[in-house]
Amino acid sequence: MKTSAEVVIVGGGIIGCATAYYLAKRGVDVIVLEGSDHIGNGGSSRNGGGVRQSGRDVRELPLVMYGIKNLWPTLSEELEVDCEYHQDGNLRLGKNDKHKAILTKLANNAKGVGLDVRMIDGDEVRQINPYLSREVTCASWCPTDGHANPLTTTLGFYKMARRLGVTFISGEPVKELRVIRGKIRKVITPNNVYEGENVLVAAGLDSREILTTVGIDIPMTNSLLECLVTEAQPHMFDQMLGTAEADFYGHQTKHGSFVFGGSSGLERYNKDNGMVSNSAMTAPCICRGIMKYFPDLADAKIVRTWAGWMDASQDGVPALGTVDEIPGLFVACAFNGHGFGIAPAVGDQLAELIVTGKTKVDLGDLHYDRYKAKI
Amino acid sequence: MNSVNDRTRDIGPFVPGPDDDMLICRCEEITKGEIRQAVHDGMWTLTEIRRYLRTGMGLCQGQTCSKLVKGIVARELGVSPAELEPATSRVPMRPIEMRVFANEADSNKEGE
Amino acid sequence: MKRYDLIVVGAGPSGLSAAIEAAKKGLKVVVFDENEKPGGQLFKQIHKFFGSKEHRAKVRGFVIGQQLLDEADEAGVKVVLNATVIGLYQDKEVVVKLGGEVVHYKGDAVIIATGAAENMVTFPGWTLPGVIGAGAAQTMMNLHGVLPGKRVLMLGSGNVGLVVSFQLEQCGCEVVALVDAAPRVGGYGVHAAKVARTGVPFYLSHTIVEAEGDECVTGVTIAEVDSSFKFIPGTEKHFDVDTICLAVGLSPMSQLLKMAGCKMEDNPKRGGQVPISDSYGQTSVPGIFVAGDVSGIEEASSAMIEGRMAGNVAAEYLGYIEKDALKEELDTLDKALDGLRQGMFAPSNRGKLIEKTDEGIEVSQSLLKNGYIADEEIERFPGVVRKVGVHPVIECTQNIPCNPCQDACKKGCISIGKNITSLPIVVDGSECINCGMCVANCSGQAIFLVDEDKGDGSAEITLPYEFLPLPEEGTKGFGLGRDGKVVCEAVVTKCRSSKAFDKTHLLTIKVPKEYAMKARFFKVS
Amino acid sequence: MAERIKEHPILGDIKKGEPVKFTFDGKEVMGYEGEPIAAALKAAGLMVHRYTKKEHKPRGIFCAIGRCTDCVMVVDGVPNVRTCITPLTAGMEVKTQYGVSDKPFEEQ
Repeated sequence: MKTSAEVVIVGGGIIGCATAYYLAKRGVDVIVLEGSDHIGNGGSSRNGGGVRQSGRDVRELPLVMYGIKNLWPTLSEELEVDCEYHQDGNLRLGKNDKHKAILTKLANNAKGVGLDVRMIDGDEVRQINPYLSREVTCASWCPTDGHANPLTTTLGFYKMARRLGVTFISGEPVKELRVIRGKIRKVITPNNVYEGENVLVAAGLDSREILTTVGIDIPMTNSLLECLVTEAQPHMFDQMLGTAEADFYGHQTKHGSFVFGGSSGLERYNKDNGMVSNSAMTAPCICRGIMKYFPDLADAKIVRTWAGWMDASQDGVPALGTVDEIPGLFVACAFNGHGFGIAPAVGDQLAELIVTGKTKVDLGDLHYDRYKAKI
Repeated sequence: MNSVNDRTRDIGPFVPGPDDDMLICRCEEITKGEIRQAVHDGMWTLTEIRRYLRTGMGLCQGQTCSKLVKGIVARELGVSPAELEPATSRVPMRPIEMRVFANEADSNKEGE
Repeated sequence: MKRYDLIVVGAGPSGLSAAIEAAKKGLKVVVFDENEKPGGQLFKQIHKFFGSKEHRAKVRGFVIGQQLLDEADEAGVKVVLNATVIGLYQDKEVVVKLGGEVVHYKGDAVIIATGAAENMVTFPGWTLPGVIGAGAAQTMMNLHGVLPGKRVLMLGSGNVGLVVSFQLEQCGCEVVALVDAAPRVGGYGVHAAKVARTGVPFYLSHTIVEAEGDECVTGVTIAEVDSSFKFIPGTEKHFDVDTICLAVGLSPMSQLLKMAGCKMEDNPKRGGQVPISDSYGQTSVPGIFVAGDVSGIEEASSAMIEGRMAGNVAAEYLGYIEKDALKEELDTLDKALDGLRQGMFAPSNRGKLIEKTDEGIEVSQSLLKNGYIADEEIERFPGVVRKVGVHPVIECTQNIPCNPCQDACKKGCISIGKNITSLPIVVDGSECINCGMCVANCSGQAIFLVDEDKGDGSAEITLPYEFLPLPEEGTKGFGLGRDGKVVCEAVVTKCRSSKAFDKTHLLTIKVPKEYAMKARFFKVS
Repeated sequence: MAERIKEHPILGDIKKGEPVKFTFDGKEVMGYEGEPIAAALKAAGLMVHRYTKKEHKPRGIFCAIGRCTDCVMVVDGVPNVRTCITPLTAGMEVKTQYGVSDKPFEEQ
């Protein structure tokens, strides 16, 4: 089995797979180590599929805008898999003045960095999506947002990376990194020791424990996010949806089913029993949330629910890029539950960074060392 | 289960079979050929197959086809079906209307 | 949150048995079942069960179902129907869909007794309307009173395939063929024999090439397979049918256990994915137990005992009985379960080719290949003897756990002995009074009363008959051999029905005396 | 094609609810109240419940106990209703399901 490469990537989620793919495209030799048995088994397969710019922090906006402009439109062709990418806009819904204030602030911030997003009233909302209830009184509307299928996209990156010669090894949980002669070098699992000239840690929440072994700490905590999916329904709409208070978010898939995520308010305090499992009170809560916005969906049947641990950082944006103090080490974690839409751009730019030392999009605001005490 | 799985292991080329158009997943209408091809695309676990193709993600949630899919994937990989872990079972066990799921009974009342 | 000492999921034979046992020990018990009617598969089982008295032998499945329900009621068990358990969450939280709402319950102990699901097999056309599971056929005919089809091909010669074939014929369907890819009949020989003698042809080492039809099934082609299950060209056979019934085994329905975080294993001997559990049903999660088919595919009789075991273990777990009392209960139940797990069909013998009975008699090869015992084989079995006057002929040729026949005869003509799986013998010097109790009580319908020579060149044969209409005295017809083919002319001389016979009617036919040991069924001309 | 069992040798008379009328694709059909919709359709000789979304292939009863979901139809306007476990009531509008709609594919 191959144990050394130019780049060893820790984490076989969409970030790891996309970076591996874009590296392999640039002719780089890569090993990807996935801790679980399955590729894309964390947040990559447990999210609502948003490919969104609006609602994001301005520090990560340039990166996601880059991806939506340059990568998403041709991704299905490139990966030879149907990513089910739809660019039909994002409605972030509000029901009252408080919501309007939240949405307006987000929209103004985004406009400041050149995103086409504006506030619209309830009637205009229902012109765009006639199924929404009268309770909706305002929304932010970003026509260039959309959604895609996280499962096929993640596995598509994996498939193509593998086809280009990337070595993927699953069931290999990384326990330790080692600096050798002042440079990152060894990646240690219970079964093997791998070596790379460069190492990228993109292991979601587990990144913290792994990076700790070389003295790097990225403050993250976990939070249980849950989703549900309905049976296939006749086609209703193509927009991505969210709400000011994050009661729920989601979209109708190409298959016809609706995928909705949401929360109970207790997600930061939930536990698991050794496997990620849903809390009994969340799905009913999400259903109640959705039905207020979409009364017509009350008869739709839920066929599945799932949960996933989110890697939440203190400021809600990822830690991304070079770890200056350890030559050869790179990080990409703390995506805070919205890592899917940004993933192609992250993969592409990280690949560029690893190969050339530079990026097209400035990653300075996402530097791993930015966390400071409040006073 | 968690066993080291080197995805570069040679499982041989995809060889078209005479029954590749046999429907396996009745709900999502996925054929044997699609499942076999997915294995050659690198989908080596039942969870990956399911996420890639939607087998077992339809209305019945895999209650009809999961054993069939398992057999096909195992054969393609040259392993025993018992070595493949089934995809996770998820709530709800049966399709349930959103309005019913949303309607939680008062947990203190005498519920039947 | 609403809390019970014990929540049982599934009101089938194991779930109800567990609930009864636990409630008798003082636990507050609720049973949830998603179906409209309780009893699991019992209410679809209309044949008499095997085993001995303690296993409720010779009682029909649906009657056992009713008995369990009555016992559950008496013990104070709350059985909630139309109650779909949609999830088993952490902390033994059971979420149930009840009508238009979901209710959350906590159980200090939870017993999962969700039974099994049918396996499927693919062939071109397997998704056509008219291709159904054997369970679906049972549900349609025995619960809803609707014929599953008119002309049916059955795939699968295990007990389910055999029993359902017989049930299909009982409600008036024609079973045109019983097909199995295996080279030998998988189920009990007595079940096969009672189907074969009605004229159903068996095609072992055959399987379905294709189901035909555009909108629904109109026909089927089968062909012989070689030892690696490949079709042998030129062996195709076509049947016009409207229904194809699949009875190709069961798998444990263990999803709830996996969901609850119980450690699982794939165990082919138990039929698939099962929770890792000790022999009394304790899983890897303390307080979560399993019983019945969900922990490994067996018969309803053993499911009932497993249920009682789990119920007792749960009672001890929650302190309602002491360890000593538990041990006593389990010792008794262990013995009862051991009794059922003996003989040729014991779980430990699964997949083994058994050539001789425990008594050292060669097993009938014709029974395994054709579904019936050949005329030249039958007389080597100890229940088949020639005598003057009326006497029982017991065509029970495999070691199966069943002994009601020996209790049925008040004159002591039949003996099985201590070992429940031994072949029954006709006791030397005993005197048959032609009461017919043995014929009616044999769950395998394998006992006949024969008077080999009536003195006028004829013989009289009394056989079990569970079909309608009942032929009246004087009805003329044909005697059919064990292979279901016409062997002679026959006339009905008597038709006895009695409450004690429990709907097995005793048809006496008169045939030429050379057919006394050959004719085993009657067909109206 | 199929029909009802008039008298069963072991079960005798199978208890049924009141006879009721319902419609199948607009045509009047008789059934018994409380029996599964699928049983009433089967007794009336109606085999095809739906046509699948991708391949437009016919499907009908398969498991009859609510697991396989092959027998789903549009009942009173709601798609994906498992007819094998949904009790029949008088006046129900039962329609063939095409994909997830009651409109034939050429009208979708």
